[in-house]
Amino acid sequence: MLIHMIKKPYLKYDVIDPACKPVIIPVPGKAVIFFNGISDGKKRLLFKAGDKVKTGQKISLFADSAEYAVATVSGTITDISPYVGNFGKTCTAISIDVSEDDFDDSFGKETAGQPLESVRNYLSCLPGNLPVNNLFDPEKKISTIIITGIDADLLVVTNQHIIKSKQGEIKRGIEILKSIPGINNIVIAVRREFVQGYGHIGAEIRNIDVRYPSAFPQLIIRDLLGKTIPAGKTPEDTGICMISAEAVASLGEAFLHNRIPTGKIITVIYKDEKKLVSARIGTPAGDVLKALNININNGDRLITGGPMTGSCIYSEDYPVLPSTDAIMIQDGNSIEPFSDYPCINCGECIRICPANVPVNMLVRYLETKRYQEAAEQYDLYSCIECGLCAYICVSRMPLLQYIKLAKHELAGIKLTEAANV
Amino acid sequence: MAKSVTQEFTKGLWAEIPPFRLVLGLCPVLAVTKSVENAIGMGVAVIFVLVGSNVLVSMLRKIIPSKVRIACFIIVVATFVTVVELLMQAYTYPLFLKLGIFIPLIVVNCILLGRAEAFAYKNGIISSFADGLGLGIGFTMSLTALAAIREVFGSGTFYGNQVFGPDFQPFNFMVEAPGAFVCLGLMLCVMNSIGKK
Amino acid sequence: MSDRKKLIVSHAPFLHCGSKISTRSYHIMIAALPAVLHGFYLYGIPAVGVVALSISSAIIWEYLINRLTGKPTTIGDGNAALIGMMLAMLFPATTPWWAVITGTFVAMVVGKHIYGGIGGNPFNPALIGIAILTLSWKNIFNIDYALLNYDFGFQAAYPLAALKHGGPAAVDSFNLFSLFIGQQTGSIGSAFGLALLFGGIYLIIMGFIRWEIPVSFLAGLLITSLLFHLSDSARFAGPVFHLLTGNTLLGAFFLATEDSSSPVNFVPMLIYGAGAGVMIILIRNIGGHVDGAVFAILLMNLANPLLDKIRPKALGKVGSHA
Amino acid sequence: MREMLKMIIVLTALCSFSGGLLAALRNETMEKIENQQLEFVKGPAIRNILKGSANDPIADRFKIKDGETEKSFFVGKFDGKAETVVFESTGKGFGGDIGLMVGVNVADDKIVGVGVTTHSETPGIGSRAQTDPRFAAQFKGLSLTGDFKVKNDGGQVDAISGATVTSKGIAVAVTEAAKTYTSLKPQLAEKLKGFK
Amino acid sequence: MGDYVLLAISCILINNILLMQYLGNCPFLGTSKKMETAVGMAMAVVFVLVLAGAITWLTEMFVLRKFGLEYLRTMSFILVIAALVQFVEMFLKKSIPALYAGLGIFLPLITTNCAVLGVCLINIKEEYTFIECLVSSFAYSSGFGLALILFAGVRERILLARVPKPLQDTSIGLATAGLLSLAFFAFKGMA
Ligand SMILES: Cc1cc2nc3c(=O)[nH]c(=O)nc-3n(C[C@H](O)[C@H](O)[C@H](O)COP(=O)(O)O)c2cc1C
Ligand SMILES: Cc1cc2nc3c(=O)[nH]c(=O)nc-3n(C[C@H](O)[C@H](O)[C@H](O)COP(=O)(O)O)c2cc1C
Ligand SMILES: Cc1cc2nc3c(=O)[nH]c(=O)nc-3n(C[C@H](O)[C@H](O)[C@H](O)COP(=O)(O)O)c2cc1C
Ligand SMILES: Cc1cc2nc3c(=O)[nH]c(=O)nc-3n(C[C@H](O)[C@H](O)[C@H](O)CO)c2cc1C
Ligand code: SF4
Ligand code: SF4
Ligand code: SF4
Ligand code: SF4
Ligand code: FES
Repeated sequence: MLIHMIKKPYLKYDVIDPACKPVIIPVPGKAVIFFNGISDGKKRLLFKAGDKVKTGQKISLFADSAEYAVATVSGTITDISPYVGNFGKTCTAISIDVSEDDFDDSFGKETAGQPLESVRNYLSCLPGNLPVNNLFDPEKKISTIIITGIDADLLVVTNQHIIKSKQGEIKRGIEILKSIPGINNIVIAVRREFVQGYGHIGAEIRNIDVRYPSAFPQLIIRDLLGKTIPAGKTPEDTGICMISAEAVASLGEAFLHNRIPTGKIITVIYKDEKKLVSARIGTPAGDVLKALNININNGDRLITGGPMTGSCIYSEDYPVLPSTDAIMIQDGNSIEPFSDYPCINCGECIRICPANVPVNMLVRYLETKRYQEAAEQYDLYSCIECGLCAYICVSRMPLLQYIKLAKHELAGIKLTEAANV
Repeated sequence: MAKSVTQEFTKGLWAEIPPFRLVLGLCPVLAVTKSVENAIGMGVAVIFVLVGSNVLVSMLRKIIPSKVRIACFIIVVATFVTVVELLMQAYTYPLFLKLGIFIPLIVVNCILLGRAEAFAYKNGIISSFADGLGLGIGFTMSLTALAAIREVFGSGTFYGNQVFGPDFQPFNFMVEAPGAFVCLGLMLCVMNSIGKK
Repeated sequence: MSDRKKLIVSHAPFLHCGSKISTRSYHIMIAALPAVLHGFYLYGIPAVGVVALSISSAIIWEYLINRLTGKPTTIGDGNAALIGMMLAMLFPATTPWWAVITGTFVAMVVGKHIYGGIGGNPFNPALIGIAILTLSWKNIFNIDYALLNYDFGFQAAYPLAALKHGGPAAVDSFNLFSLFIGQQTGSIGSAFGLALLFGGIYLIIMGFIRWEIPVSFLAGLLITSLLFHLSDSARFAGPVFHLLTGNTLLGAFFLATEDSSSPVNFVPMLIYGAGAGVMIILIRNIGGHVDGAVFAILLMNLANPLLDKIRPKALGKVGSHA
Repeated sequence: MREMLKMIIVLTALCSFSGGLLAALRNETMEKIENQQLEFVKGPAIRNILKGSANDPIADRFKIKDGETEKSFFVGKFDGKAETVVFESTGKGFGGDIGLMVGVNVADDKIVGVGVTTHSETPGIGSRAQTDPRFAAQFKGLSLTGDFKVKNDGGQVDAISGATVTSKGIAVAVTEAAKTYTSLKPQLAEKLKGFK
Repeated sequence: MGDYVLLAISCILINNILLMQYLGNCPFLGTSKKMETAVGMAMAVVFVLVLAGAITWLTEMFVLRKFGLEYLRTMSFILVIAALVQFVEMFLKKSIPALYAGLGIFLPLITTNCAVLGVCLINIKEEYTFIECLVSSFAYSSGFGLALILFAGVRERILLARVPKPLQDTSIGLATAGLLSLAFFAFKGMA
């Protein structure tokens, strides 16, 4: 108890049980794939309902865009419609009636000749979300790659599993990454417990602290590389690219098997339990839960991502995405509602914030919608969105939501300003 | 735009009653409202100066060149203030002592120059007179109301007369400096809530 | 689609540590309770009456203000009760009922609700209450005068008043240990130093107050009084005497630590606490009040917004920050 | 240029008008103001010292030249005899000069009372010299000759605690008064004789 | 020397011109909503008040007293101050533009400010010597500045609090000024 005098107790990352094996979720009857970007009604669509797709087939919806999605199942497209996510982000949902797997082999044919070209052309939707655009963007001048073998959020163990079980794939993936021109440093950030067997992998292996949120990109870069990313900038802006272990493993796997991987490892968090599953990208969340015999009731929360940074989804039809590391089900009875009390200035948030954000003052500005001052004087952009302040807040203010909203609003203001110039 | 003389007069009694609507000239309001007697004394002095300077400025408004108008206003106001000072010394000396430097400070009271500039310099003599009288009376009313509250609770008296029984121990805070600010602030709040309706 | 479930949609994070405002309030009240019970023991029924009236009237004022401003009722957070209790601890046991009610009214209205309620107040409401009352009714809050008709089994003069009027020679006869275990006169909650110290340590351990403020507070007080004492021991009493008398310990652990009016950053907390400690001694030794705690803390409350601008550089902040 | 001229003319005219008006008013009220000042500033102290006198001391005042300056003396009549006079003296206090009225009986040179008129001492500290009657009372009956000092300096005056500076200032004022009295006593006696 | 220090402490803290003598409230409430304006105003008042204190003292001693014109004090002081401010403004604009940029907008406000004229009158009323007059002018204006800056800090926070609508702005500002004044009672009787 005396620990309170000096430091509050802190939240720790879970370390995965070595015996843990993912449950394989059957291929769903209906799958949904998200395509980045929406139709403005004028563009000609290259696909339409009724078209057939094969597993691993590239789907480019618009003729004049380089964007593509990759079909993770075979079957018939039943619907193509816009989808609006959090903070008004938009994309297009492609629904597919699934039939027997039938593999498209264009990737396999291309890999042999120009491996890097084929990464670019086929692998931007890999499980784990390989940031293909950043890696190959000449503007960004990426020189360092950090492979995260630990998930940023609490309770999620997806990438720990990958690190432990997919050494071969990761080694192969690293070889490919190394061949990208300009890359001169690759670091793997993992828990110390998992470094055995990684002797000659061609990358530096570094330990990550168990204390949440040390697996956040900004903190990994600070702690492992001794660099700071200026507030409001991304790691890529400073030449560092963060890649999840799963993405690297998928990359390796794609080249080992000459086929685009489609299975996603997911940590399913339910009550006090946690299960690893492997599901096809595109599988509706409801199918995953059904396979695990988890019932979800009215008033529960269904969350993609972990407990600190995930987001709620409206329906069980929401599919597994390349970036879905976790699905969390929160019982309605255990939900602690946010309150509309004001900040009482207790200072807990100040002491817990890893980014030294003066949250007590910041929230006062955000509540009164003074976003500009919040950004200029109270370090809005230093926030790494770890959610600890809201976790600890005595007044139970929705602090993280305020912060995200402010950033969103400011981005909007900047856009309109740019448009008016 | 054009208002009747009556309107010019009555606006000072409620719609623009100083210092609540035009939040200026606060110092004397705080300083002289310890007692109703002081408040009324101050109010009368202000009425005199306000009416006098308004009328004089209005009379001279055609002659005063706009470049030196502020200097002229100051001279006019200062003249009337000095007249008040001399008269008070001659006839109501104790009150003069109680009000202290707040009598000469009427000169810088923002209401006076403000009125000369915003009203008298642009309007006729009759309207200016009505304007000055209305605002002056309004100001006196505000002072008196505030002073009444402070004196009754803070000293247990009204215009020097005992209000409560002999056992009453006055709530001294009201007549001390902090109480002056708090009372004025709360009174302003009351005025704001009434004004809204 | 027909069996679509109604799921709750809200925002991250989906966990909460479980802390609550009411928990804090009640723990602080529990921590203060031993000192109050000692007050009951010393002054009997009148003290019980003052405490009960103070807490209940504070709650009633809070309720009435909630109704008046059309806001949800907030008495459940315990803050009103806490303010009532803190105020009662500053009252002499002989405080008349109307002064108690006026005090809680002033504390709740002028101290707290004109700023929109909990968290907005720039000053500690309980201190605002007691300061305004002391300003108004000096005799009621003059401990010597107030407790004139009591018969204690120990030296009954109010130690700080004796010091002010008679100098250190007049307080030589006070046994420091007796002072520490509550054998002294004072306001209801301030006499029993031992209990206040334990209460404070309990709050620190439980994480309800930040150790920096009381520690620097007491350090500032001890060092300043020591310097005074060394410079002229015939005029200024020693540090331990100051530590154990008046509202020192109550102030250090329960009054200066009020959340809304105190800093939250490390360096500012140290300056704030030390500043209050130093001011108390300045007021006691060369100032006009008998006990400086109330005004010293109010003064530091005032400096709090400026002090709290000193803070560590935020992550990724380019350029320097004060 | 014309505008400039007009500005100057208007300003000058306004100033002279105002100056004239005020000068006239000033002359009108000068005497009244002087009376008022005596009445309200010095009056309370004078009347307090001469409590019970048959006449109005402020109306019955006269002036005597003391070197360069003129000093006012206020006469009190007791039992038909005009033997008591009150006059002002000053000493330096903590916040500035302290004005002190000293009343003396010309018959036996004894002080009949003192009272502070003007001062700028700290309220609650030095100002107690004016408000605490016990302080003034100690001078009553002393002979108005020689030096007055506070007890700390080996004198006869009990200082007000915490306001020794003020007390010393008053002691100096009484000492000054003694000097003035000693030097002007002949003229004083002369004037008082003419009093009925 | 010690006397001057005591005088200064008394003017800054114990008899603080704003909180204890009710002078200068309009700029106090008007410029305290933002820290930057508060600091600007505080500096401008110190600057002008020291000059004005000196110049009005000289006016009193060498003009008014000499010619028996004390009854024209109010008139002459206000004119002297107005002229001074005008002159300072012109001078700063030409010679020290950086300072002018900081203080410029506050200078005209000061002409009609009770604090400035009030302190000049107090200096005369208290019969200060020239040095004492300088000390008191500087100390009173610093006291004004101190109160203003402390107040601005508090006020920045109040602007963010959930103050009930009718109380917002000047109303809560005044009430808070009262509590500021209450806190300054800490210095009462300090010697
Ligand atoms: C809210 C409230 C405020 C009061 N304020 C005062 C006060 O300021 N002074 C006072 O002497 N009595 C005050 N009273 C007390 C009543 O006036 C009551 O008549 C008084 O206690 C007379 O009783 P006593 O003769 O025992 O003193 C107050 C009462 C209430 C309810
Ligand atoms: C209420 C009160 C009563 C006092 N009574 C006496 C007393 O009877 N005799 C005494 O010598 N000092 C008494 N003192 C102490 C004086 O204030 C002071 O310390 C002492 O006279 C020294 O005077 P000085 O402060 O002027 O140097 C009393 C103080 C107070 C506050
Ligand atoms: C703000 C202030 C006001 C003071 N006012 C007075 C005063 O009015 N009269 C006085 O004699 N001393 C005054 N003092 C001076 C101190 O009290 C000084 O220490 C005292 O006069 C020394 O004499 P003592 O032996 O009586 O304490 C004041 C000091 C300060 C700092
Ligand atoms: C040690 C301590 C003392 C407190 N004292 C007061 C107080 O005197 N007055 C008050 O209004 N709130 C006080 N609070 C309440 C605090 O600011 C906050 O409102 C509570 O934590 C929530 O009820 C205190 C809090 C703590 C931790
Ligand atoms: S269910 Fe959870 S704890 Fe058990 S083996 Fe799987 S991941 Fe590990
Ligand atoms: S986050 Fe989800 S909803 Fe938003 S654009 Fe990406 S895929 Fe679409
Ligand atoms: S979410 Fe809160 S605790 Fe985390 S970095 Fe942002 S402000 Fe700090
Ligand atoms: S934890 Fe919540 S209540 Fe406490 S200071 Fe931070 S925002 Fe305010
Ligand atoms: S009335 Fe004092 S500054 Fe305006």
